[in-house]
Amino acid sequence: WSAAGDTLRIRMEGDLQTLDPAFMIGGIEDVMMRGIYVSLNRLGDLRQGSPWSLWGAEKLKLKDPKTIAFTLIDGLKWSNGLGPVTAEDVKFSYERIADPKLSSPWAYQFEKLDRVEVVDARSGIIHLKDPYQPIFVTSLPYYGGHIISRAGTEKAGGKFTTEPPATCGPYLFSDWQQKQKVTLTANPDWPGPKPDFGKVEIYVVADDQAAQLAYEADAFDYTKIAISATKAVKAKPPANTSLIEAQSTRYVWLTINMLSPRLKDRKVRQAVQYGVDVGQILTGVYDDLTKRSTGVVQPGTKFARPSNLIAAPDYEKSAALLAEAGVSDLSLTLTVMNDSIRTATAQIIQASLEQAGIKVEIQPYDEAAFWGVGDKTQGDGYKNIDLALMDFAGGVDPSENLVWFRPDQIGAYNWSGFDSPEFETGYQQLVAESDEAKRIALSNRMEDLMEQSGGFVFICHQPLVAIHKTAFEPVIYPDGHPNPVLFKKTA
Amino acid sequence: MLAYAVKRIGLGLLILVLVMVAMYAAVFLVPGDPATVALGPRATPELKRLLIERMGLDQPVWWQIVEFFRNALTGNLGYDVWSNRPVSTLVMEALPNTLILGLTALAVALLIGVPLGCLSVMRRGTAADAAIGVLSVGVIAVPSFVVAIYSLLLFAVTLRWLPAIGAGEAGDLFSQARALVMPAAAIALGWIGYIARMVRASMMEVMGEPHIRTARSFGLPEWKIVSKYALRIAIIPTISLVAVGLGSILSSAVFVEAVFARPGIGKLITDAVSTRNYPVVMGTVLIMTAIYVSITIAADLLIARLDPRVRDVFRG
Amino acid sequence: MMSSVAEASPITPDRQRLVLLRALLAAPFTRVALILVAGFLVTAIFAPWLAPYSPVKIDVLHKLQPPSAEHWFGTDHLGRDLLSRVIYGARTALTIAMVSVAIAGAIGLLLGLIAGYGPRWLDAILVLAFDSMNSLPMIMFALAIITVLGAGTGTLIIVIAATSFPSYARLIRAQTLALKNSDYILAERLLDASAARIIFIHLLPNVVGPLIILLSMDIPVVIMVEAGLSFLGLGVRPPTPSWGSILYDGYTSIRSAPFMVIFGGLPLVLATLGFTFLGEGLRDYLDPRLQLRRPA
Amino acid sequence: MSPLLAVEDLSVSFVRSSLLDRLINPFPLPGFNVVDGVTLSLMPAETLGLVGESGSGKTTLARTILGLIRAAAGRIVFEGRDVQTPADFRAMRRRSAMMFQDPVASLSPRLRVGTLLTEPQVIQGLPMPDRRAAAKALLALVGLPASFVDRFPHELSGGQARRVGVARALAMKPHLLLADEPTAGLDVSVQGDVLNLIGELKRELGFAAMIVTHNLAMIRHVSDRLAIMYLGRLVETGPTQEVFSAPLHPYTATLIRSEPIPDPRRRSHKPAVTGEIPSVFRRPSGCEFHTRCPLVQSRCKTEAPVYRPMGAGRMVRCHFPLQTGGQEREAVSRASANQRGN
Amino acid sequence: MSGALAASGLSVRYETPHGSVHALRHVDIEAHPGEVIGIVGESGCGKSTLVTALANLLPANARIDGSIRYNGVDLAKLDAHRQRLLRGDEIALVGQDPMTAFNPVLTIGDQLVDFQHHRKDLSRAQKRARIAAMLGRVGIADAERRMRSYPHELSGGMRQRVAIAAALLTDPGLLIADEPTTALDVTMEAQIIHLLRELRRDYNGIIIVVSHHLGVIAELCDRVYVMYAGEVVEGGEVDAIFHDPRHPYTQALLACDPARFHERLDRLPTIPGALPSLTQPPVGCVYAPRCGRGFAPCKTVAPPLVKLTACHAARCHAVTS
Ligand SMILES: Nc1ncnc2c1ncn2[C@@H]1O[C@H](COP(=O)(O)OP(=O)(O)OP(=O)(O)O)[C@@H](O)[C@H]1O
Ligand SMILES: Nc1ncnc2c1ncn2[C@@H]1O[C@H](COP(=O)(O)OP(=O)(O)OP(=O)(O)O)[C@@H](O)[C@H]1O
Ligand SMILES: [Mg+2]
Ligand SMILES: [Mg+2]
Repeated sequence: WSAAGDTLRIRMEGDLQTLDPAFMIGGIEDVMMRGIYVSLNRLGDLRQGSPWSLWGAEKLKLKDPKTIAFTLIDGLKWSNGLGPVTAEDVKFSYERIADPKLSSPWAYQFEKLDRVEVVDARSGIIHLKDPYQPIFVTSLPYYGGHIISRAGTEKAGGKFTTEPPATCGPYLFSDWQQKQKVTLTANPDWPGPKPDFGKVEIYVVADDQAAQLAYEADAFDYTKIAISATKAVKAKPPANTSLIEAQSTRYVWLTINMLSPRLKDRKVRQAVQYGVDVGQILTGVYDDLTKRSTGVVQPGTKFARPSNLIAAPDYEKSAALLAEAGVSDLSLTLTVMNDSIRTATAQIIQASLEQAGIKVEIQPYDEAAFWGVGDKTQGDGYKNIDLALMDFAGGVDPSENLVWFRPDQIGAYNWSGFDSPEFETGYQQLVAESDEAKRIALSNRMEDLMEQSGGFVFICHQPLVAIHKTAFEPVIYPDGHPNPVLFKKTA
Repeated sequence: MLAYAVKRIGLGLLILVLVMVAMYAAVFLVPGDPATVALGPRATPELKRLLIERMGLDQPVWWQIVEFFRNALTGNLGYDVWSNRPVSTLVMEALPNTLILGLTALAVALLIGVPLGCLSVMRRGTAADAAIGVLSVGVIAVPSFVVAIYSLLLFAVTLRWLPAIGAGEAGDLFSQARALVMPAAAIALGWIGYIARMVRASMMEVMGEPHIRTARSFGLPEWKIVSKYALRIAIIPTISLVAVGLGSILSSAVFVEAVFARPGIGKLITDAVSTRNYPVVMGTVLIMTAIYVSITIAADLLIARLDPRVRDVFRG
Repeated sequence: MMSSVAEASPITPDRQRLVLLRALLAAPFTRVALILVAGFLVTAIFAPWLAPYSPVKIDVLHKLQPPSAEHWFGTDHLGRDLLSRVIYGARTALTIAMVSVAIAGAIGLLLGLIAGYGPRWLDAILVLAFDSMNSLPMIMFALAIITVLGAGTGTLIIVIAATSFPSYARLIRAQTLALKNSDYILAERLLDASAARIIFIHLLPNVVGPLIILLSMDIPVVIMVEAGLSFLGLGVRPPTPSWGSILYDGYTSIRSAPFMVIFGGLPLVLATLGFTFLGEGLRDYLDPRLQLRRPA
Repeated sequence: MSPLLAVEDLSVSFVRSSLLDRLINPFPLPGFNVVDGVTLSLMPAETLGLVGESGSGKTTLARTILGLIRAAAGRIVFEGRDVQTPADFRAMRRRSAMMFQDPVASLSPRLRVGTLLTEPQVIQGLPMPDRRAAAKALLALVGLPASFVDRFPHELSGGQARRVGVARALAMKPHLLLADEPTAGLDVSVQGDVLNLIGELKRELGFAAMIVTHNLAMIRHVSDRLAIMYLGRLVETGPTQEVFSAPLHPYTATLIRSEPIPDPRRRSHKPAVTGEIPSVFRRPSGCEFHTRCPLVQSRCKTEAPVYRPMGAGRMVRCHFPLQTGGQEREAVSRASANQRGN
Repeated sequence: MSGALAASGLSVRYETPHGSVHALRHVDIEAHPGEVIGIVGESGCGKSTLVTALANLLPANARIDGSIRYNGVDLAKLDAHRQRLLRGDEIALVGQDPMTAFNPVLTIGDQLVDFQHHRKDLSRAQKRARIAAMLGRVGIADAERRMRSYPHELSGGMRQRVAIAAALLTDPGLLIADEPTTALDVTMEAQIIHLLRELRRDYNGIIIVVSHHLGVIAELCDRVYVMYAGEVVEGGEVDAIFHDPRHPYTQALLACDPARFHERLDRLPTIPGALPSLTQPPVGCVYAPRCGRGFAPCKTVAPPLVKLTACHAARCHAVTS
């Protein structure tokens, strides 16, 4: 019934859609895939800075910036009697996802992959087109890095969704009740270290309030909770419960669109930058559970920029800039998704810009419609956005977060219309560079460019709050989702 | 009777077609695509296109509609854009939960609401009537999520009598029934008030009719007059109301289903709409409309059973 | 000429109306309902004078404060005064409800009359359209309208009006059908009255009474629909206060600050009581079957 | 002199099956004739009484004549012209008027008496400098106080509403008045009032009237001719006095005998007729009255009698009219002797 | 069981938003077993109010004064439960409108079984057998099938006969028929009158027949009360009322009936003037404003009930015994 036993019950916000790593949708499915598939390496808990370590490989080495050698651990075996897991399978998995013909959304993770060379049954060499430092933390331990069975997949016609032809991870996918529950049971053939729990039940509960109540009613052992509930839980935690407070990789910023006719003038954009009181957002929306971000890179990590250029609101400066630009009665719309956190943030932005003399009207959209607003394939609407409150789930490596602001992303995800050649070259250098100091300098410079353009107000990286039974210690990946395989019972 | 049935079914089919046409028009208007919703910035243009093609949205709208109905005729409602599972399977997994929930809630609401309505008619003008009135109208306005959350707190967290979430273990009727209690109650509460009020109103009307005076003039006891002579007639408008209500319960149970994490049609359809998973939207709407239409037909037949005057119209 | 019939009763229409009002006020429930409704209307109209604070003044340092002398209803998740928001929310809620119900009522009235009095084929088409509208899923419909028109109070009113007019139209149609062959309509046809004249002068005033009652009883229902749409994020544009959005905001902090749901929900409950009992009172006194009998 | 109104072989049927029914069902229910083969005529300034029991189709016939219900067969001739198209009916309606069975219900309930009274003129587009004054003049004409202009129909008593109905009907000086049960639901005294009023106006304006009723006691005083209807068919017509003194059709005879007499000394001891009134839905075979006729013969059950002239402007639909054969006369007098008391 | 009925000083007023409607004022009537009493008067004069008061079925807005003694018991003093027990057992009421008197969704048989609920000694089958017998007596053929019919499947005349049968089933001591034939056609009216007359022969209770149709009253009743504007203005043996009416109203009423004239009249006789308002009834004689023979005290002093013979009385200043 509880974590003290052999069953671990964790709650996720949504149901799985597909178990094909190439097409999986979100972290939710990855939680299951982390159990049923194997990747060459794995990450540690984000609170420890997510260090990577070996997992499905007994050896994984960067031989030179463009070649990585690996050897699979011995005894990995496919379910369904498809034999041992081989380097051939690794080659198939990586090259499949990188193949543009497959149109995998995750292809970019293997953008730099040239090919995988099979050396023998268990070892091979990954050849990159260009040096790509981040591969160990961005690609290999995640979805894209999960190894699937070549024989099985080919037999299934090259694609599958919810019924993987074969798995090889520590758990077997044993039961699925749609939109309710997924059950994983220990794989008896798993050669690696035996996970602490023989059975993992993953419950689908979309609503945070309900999930917290269900946790308190002992329906599961691990759940994320609403940010707004954190204070109360901290003050009076449920019995035998620990609270996890961390920063997720999801970064939030305010887009100021320089393509908008109202914001063509950089001074006007800067006026907006000076007019947003981020501190109020942190307090009002995030209960001060998170710090202000200095860019898209998570604060407190080594790549983080030391500080924002405009670190505090300055309404006078803002007004002065407007006057300088000869603009009065500035009235802007703020495009925002319609959930409670985002609209609360928008309202604070609205209120603080009001103080700077800028009128803001909030325009909420449902998620799907929101993305359509800035999509150039839907027409010229993207040039008309004034302000947009945006957030992306980022990665560990700065390149993963900076990639969306390249010039070619204008009209896709770069809603600021930020078009900087220096940023583009910087990006190319950043992914090729292996020297960490240089990479830090590069990424900081790129964030400076962003801020100077007047196109961005960096707000924060969203906090991650979860509660779990003290009987075990969870491991959470930087994407905010747990890896149940690595949960450790506390003695 | 047969002619009537054929006519009603024909009309029902027409409604289905119209609803689906309207749905396709809405899809045409509503922006957004599943890939972007699901993947945000990771959605590549190629993938978007792939999914749009998979959903057939690149075809002319009229063609999509024709295709949809052609497939629907063969029992194929399309495929989930991501998992590629047949929509009919998705619906069939969610539908029983919702139907059971909706029917239980309605049954509870009727079992409590109708007697309450009768009681307030029998005690009309007294404090009991007033109390029932205020309670039943007041309860209509209490949002079901409030009921849901507080009953969760009480019965699941504090007392631990009932499971907090889910629809119960598959195949275990007892656990399913236990899981049904709170969500059904949360939905039923407002309906109790609504039905009590409705029954009272139509009963008051009936009580003024001459045949009630006839029954009185024969000294029949008041409870018998209310429960047999008046209720048979007064319940008729309530049936139409409940029929329409069941339709709306099925799709509006979303909040309650969300709080109790019960997989159901309401959630299926809202999720599908918000993720622009159009095949699921279309298939589900088709089935829900068909159910809605059938419920109204069933209600009409039930009314015909209860009211011989109407019955004769059908015979004719 | 002939023996003229003496005037039997001195009841003038105006006096009758007065009498009606007095009768309406005599029923205790209706009196309370009238007070409630009037109270809400006054609150809505005089919100700026009644509200102690600005409803949009954010004060993140004092968010989710429980009720106190300073903030009678406490503060919301952004530190705004809840009482002020509830007061201004009455304005939004009542505006949306009354305007959308009025629009839906007007459309329903017109289409219902046309369906009921017009030719059979037109009736068939309209009824089919009403039924189809009724079975359309609200969210999809709301989304479609909202994306075309943009979120906001106006759109919300359109969404609600568009989804609720079919049931009014059906009611009016049924009534029109019942009246269509009534003697006075036949009499008018014999006088060669045009269809428009019959519809607007003779049918309309006779079907509109029950509709108004129904509309008044539907006002709280619409307020709840607005609340429901707020939940789906399709409600009014923030930071406009509305009872629906207050409830929605309250839900997210229902554990830590239950007073938000309570104070957000209470006016809704009271408004429901007020409008429902007012409608019922009106019905009891206006229903032709209960029409005050003319004393001999 | 040519008749003002002639109705020839008029039938009205209410179709019971809908269009869709007929599409689907190869054997649809036949429509049933509520009015069946009615032939009658009305001279200018004449008063015709149309008498029959409830449901015999009197109202339907009157409404059909004015085109409110479409006839299934037959011809309507008004002032010598065939009335066929809607335009014909409209022209006819301008020269005729109708009083409805229910006086209050035929007045639009939300309009005031003043408005109602002047509606005909407004619709016809007649110039009317002062609507209120015109209404008051009309009220005076029918003997109602001028203050009634502001009343609503439901504030009128039955008799008062009747008077308003008369004023409305006669406002346009019609040539023909169709009065459907003009005294139903009225007390005897008020009934007298209304009939006297109609009679007086008739003498003044010279219109012809068809008065539909089932009140024999009343109609004998106001009509020149009588038409008796049974189950949608005319069974007898003739001058009023003659019909009353010597009815030809057994049904007419029973009707006259059934009327209770307000004199306790002349109680009738047996009902003149027994049995239920059949419905038009299931019209009896042969003569439709055979199920209740005291003089029924076997021929009556199978063969439908034709409507034939009996001299002196009388018509009858009966195989064995009461005056003709000696045998029948005897039978009837015997029957009468049994049924009349004292 | 049957006994005498006597109402004395009976007044009923209805409270309405317009004020009180004095629908019945100081009415005295009596009836003895075996008698058929007629109540006649113009529409709205309070006939239904009177008999409804007798059956204790007045609507909620009615206020009643005076006493109704049935079989020596004052009905007004009984509690609600005892009154209910009396209804449908001792007192039965046949309503004005046969079309709406029965519940439309229950079969005739079902309702008639329920109406015999006082007969706890009978089984359901026995009750049905009684119904069948009674339906036969009121001239409804095929009783078994009719019991399974719904009200709308019967014609108006049949429904009225079923209503009478229902009343008779309870063996009432007092049978009230409020306008039993008004809604029917002449031929059917004659049939119902005949039926009631037949029933009288072996029925030993009181029958009260209400009608505004003088012919019906003349055909059926032993004694008649004439009502005008809420008052009984004259009462007496049927022959006396029709052949020796004393009250000017009775005389005028009889004179107005066109059925009394066999020769065609050019002008029908009428009573000039209109009914007085029952909200503010005249202080003096209610008929004074319309009375041709009125003299000074009529307008101010309410006339006394003048006893003319043993059972003939009129409320008029002009009559003398
Ligand atoms: N619109 C209609 N549809 C179907 N049947 C109808 C319709 N109108 C009348 N009838 C039927 O036609 C028959 C004749 O009706 P009508 O009203 O003409 O009779 P009536 O002689 O005027 O009777 P009454 O004396 O009761 O007014 C009745 O059986 C009635 O039920
Ligand atoms: N419930 C009531 N409330 C108010 N007034 C009423 C009520 N019932 C009857 N009246 C009035 O009381 C008076 C007497 O009505 P009642 O029904 O007794 O007359 P009636 O002689 O039976 O008339 P009718 O011949 O039309 O049946 C009428 O003026 C009527 O309007
Ligand atoms: Mg008629
Ligand atoms: Mg009466």
